[in-house]
Amino acid sequence: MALSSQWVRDWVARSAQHISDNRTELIRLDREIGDGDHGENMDRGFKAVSAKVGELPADASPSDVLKTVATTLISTVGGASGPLYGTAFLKASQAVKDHAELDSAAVVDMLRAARDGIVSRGKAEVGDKTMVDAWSPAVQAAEDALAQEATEQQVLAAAADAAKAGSEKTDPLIARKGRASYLGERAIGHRDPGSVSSALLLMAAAEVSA
Amino acid sequence: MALSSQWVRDWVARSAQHISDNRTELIRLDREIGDGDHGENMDRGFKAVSAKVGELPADASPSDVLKTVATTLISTVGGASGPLYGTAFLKASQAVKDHAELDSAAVVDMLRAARDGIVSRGKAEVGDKTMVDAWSPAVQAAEDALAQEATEQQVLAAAADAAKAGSEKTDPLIARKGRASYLGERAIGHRDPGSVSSALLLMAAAEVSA
Amino acid sequence: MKKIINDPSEVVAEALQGMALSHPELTVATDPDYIRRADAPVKGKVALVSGGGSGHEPLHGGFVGYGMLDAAVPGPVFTSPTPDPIVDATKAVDGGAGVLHIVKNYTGDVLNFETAADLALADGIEVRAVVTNDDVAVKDSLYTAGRRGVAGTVLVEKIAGASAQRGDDLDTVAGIAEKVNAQVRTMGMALTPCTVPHAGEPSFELAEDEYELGIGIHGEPGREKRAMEPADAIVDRMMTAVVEDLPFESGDNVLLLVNGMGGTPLVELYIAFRRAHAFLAERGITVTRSLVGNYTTSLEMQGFSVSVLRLDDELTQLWDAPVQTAALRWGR
Amino acid sequence: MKKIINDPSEVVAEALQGMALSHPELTVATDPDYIRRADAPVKGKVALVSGGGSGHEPLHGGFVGYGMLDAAVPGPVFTSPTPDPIVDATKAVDGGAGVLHIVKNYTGDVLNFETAADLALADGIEVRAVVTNDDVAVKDSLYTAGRRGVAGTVLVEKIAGASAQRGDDLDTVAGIAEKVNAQVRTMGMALTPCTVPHAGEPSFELAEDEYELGIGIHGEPGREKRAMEPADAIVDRMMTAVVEDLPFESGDNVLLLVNGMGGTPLVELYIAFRRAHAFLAERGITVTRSLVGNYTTSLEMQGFSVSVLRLDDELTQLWDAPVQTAALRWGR
Ligand SMILES: Nc1ncnc2c1ncn2[C@@H]1O[C@H](COP(=O)(O)OP(=O)(O)O)[C@@H](O)[C@H]1O
Ligand SMILES: Nc1ncnc2c1ncn2[C@@H]1O[C@H](COP(=O)(O)OP(=O)(O)O)[C@@H](O)[C@H]1O
Ligand SMILES: [Mg+2]
Ligand SMILES: [Mg+2]
Ligand SMILES: [Mg+2]
Ligand SMILES: [Mg+2]
Repeated sequence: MALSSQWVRDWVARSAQHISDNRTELIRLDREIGDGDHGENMDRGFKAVSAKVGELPADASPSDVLKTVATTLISTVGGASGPLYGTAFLKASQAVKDHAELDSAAVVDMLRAARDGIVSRGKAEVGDKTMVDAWSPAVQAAEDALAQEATEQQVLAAAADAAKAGSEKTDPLIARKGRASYLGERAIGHRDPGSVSSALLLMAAAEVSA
Repeated sequence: MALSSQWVRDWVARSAQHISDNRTELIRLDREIGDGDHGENMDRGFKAVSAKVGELPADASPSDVLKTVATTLISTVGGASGPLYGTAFLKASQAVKDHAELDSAAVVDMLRAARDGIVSRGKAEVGDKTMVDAWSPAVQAAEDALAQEATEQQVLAAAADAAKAGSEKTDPLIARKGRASYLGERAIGHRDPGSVSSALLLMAAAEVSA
Repeated sequence: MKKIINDPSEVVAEALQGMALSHPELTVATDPDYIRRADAPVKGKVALVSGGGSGHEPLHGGFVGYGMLDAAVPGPVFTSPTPDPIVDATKAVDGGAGVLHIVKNYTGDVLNFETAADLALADGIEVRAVVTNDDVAVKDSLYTAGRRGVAGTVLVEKIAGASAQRGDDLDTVAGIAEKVNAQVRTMGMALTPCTVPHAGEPSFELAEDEYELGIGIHGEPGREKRAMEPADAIVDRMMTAVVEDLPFESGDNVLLLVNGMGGTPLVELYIAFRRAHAFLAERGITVTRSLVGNYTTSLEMQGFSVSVLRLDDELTQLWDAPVQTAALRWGR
Repeated sequence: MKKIINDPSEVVAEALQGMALSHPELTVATDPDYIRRADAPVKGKVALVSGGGSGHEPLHGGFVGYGMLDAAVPGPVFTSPTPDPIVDATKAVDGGAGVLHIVKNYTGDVLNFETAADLALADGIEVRAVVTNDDVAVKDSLYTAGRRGVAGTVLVEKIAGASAQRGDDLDTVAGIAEKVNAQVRTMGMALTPCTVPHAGEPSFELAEDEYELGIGIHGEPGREKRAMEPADAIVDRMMTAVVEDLPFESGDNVLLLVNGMGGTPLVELYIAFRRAHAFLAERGITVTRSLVGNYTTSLEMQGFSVSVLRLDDELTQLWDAPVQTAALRWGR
């Protein structure tokens, strides 16, 4: 069953919950190879997003909700992840502009647009130890699922699983973008915090579509 | 046998040795209820005193040697203890001005003058938890010994024992002079560092007279 | 974690309130937060706006005033500000001659200032950006996010600020800022980590006999931990990296900045300055201007950085020009 | 202990060398050590000499210059200087109008400056001494060595320095210094101890959830350890002691100084300033002048003090008068 604008709202709420539950863990990860603020940044951002989305009119389209997510993240998160996630949701919003509901194809378009937004803004490639290492396999998995005529929920579940696996694969990498890139070999053995938060967001998306 | 100017030189050398051996302990005591520099101050001072006394002509009188000790301490120790010990040795030097050798009476005069110098300069009384708590019983014991017609060495041994006992008696006191006075009741249970260095100096005096 | 704070999430807001109360010559906007000269916009003058995460004080708020910045935009501790306050500050200080953004090279700062510049431009304000990247600790910058902007940023702000104050146009001010950035090199070290208030735990761990060489200013670990050694040996290691990088050469006149990371006593900074000065003298490089103190910090971190800036007559004159800010002041 | 030093016993000497290299406007004498204005003696001007143990930087060397001190005499870390350098400095800056010694009330400082004054007098120099004792943490001063001189000393030096600079005679300058000392009160606290280089170990111990209230500036323990609490509660406690002591009263105009102990980030000092300012406002006391920063430190100690000085028109004018020193500068 195609996903409604309520699904986007649920996604936001569940994301806020996951980020809040994992705030300390994200801070810890970012302290290891960054500056220790990722959990705080994301938690501040998604708390604001929850509030803003709650103020939207009942008839807001999926695209409208996603746009509010984008602008709120841009104006509350800061750091590197703020503009990157902001761009991701902005592009996602544009990708589903004319949809009252999202079918599997639209979901894939949305995810791909988000990933492309992050890449165009941050110039990171897969293997650079960033959130792209979660998003790119997620999009790939979603596309593969769509080719198998998967439901929306199956597409999102595939994306979430792939994001989680992609995030875990950042452990042995040397970073080439973001703060962790300053550490050289010392980044090896640590997971990229942005890839973890990305996997959390995609898990939330899958969960609320079930 | 009356004490010669060589005895004063030996006293200086032994004092420098004791202070150097107890530098860390004096620092520790001063850290507890002061500012942690007493061992360093005294060690710097007595190293300088040793050097200066070594430069004196062979025929320098006991008073001459004591005066060099005084001026060197004044110009190298600093802090509270520098002027106080400086004054002590200056007054001691004046007290034995005309003596080529020091008999028991002269030794007592010398110790009393030193104590009086400290008191006049620092205005501390017995029980104020300062070096006076070592010097005053030392002078008293020396006077008592003299009344019993003690030898110079017996006078000095009595003074040293009394100084050590007096120093130990500072443990339970609240300080009324010096930095420890700022601590109020928190000074209780700690020994006054200046009383310990005073006892070391008087022990050195007794040892080299044996 | 022990800090003189109330609520960790109110640290920046409350500090700004304190700053406003103690510096009537500054105007502090809240919601969104920025600090500007009370007399801004100065008509016809190019305006300078800088900003970035908080925790580097006095950078940047302490450098707002005559002859330096027109506004500073503080983000949360160690987190770049979002575009909104940058846009607001940019609009508030634009005197019609355009605005120069001075941005330290961190992904977050660059992206947020970029967005802000786009938005300001959409409102008809001419904005140029200079991205500072003086940190030589980051090697192989082709394979990283690029070199970091650290304490050299203060020198860029002072000298470009003097250029704007004397009436130079936006191209000229931006050109001078670029020139300073191109001629300055910095290297930092830390004896202790720092603790971000909302994180509550130290940013990295260091044994009692180790130091971190090549740290940035965000409590991030450096390039390597080394066994503790005397000040002179540490300074030589840092100065070698700095001097060889540009490279600085015999005959150069330079400004030498020894910058404390926040928790280092001034006596130690002077000891480091003494050796850095001798290091340069041994190579025929003359220190003609100097600055010693806490100018670009990492909260309470103990450590310091050395920056060397090659000077010519123009840069020297602009350095000497009057400046009147909370943290840097002379000639007025 | 980790410090940016070489030999612990050379800390002061090497720091002075660094200071000399970075401040050509100062003349640094070594053996014995003192720092003086390069243009001293200023003929006909009362000269101000201060000094005390090192480790409180920028106090006192950072306050040597136009409108403030003529010379500063640094002892070893936390140890008052001996009379010799005080006498030398006194002679070197006497411009024929007499010399004012500004001495913090510690037994060592008082005794060594006394001896120096006697010796200078014997050489025909007129010397007066003002002993500062602004620390309200020391109670029952009849039963102690008396109250300590702490951060309020900076205010005495600035204001008396301005009095001397405008040409007042020795009696007047000394009177103004006494007046400032009589009108200023200070209270300090620490989150962490500090480590004297030659001692090698921290000056006291504090648990992760405790602070020391009523510390001095020598790493000596305070009057009591307390459970950690929010900044506002700590400030209220300190301000209550300060305000009730003089007492400061509704209608007073005051200078409020929030002074860092060396290792406290500026953001935290501004947070403390914010509350101290509100505390005074609630009591009808107006902050007309303020100063926030590290001015009288205890090496790398984390903590701060608050000082309040009651102002009248004359003191305000003297505070505002130009000053040009390494650490305090305005109007020139
Ligand atoms: N250029 C980039 N492209 C994609 N992702 C990036 C890039 N730079 C940083 N990131 C992501 O941002 C995360 C850090 O975000 P955050 O800690 O909030 O910001 P900051 O690094 O400014 O403190 C990293 O873990 C990484 O996943
Ligand atoms: N007023 C005084 N009278 C006598 N002795 C004093 C007085 N003040 C301090 N002292 C002695 O000086 C000692 C401290 O000396 P020191 O640590 O060298 O100097 P400071 O206290 O200046 O750091 C104290 O332990 C005490 O015995
Ligand atoms: Mg981060
Ligand atoms: Mg002491
Ligand atoms: Mg950050
Ligand atoms: Mg001392």
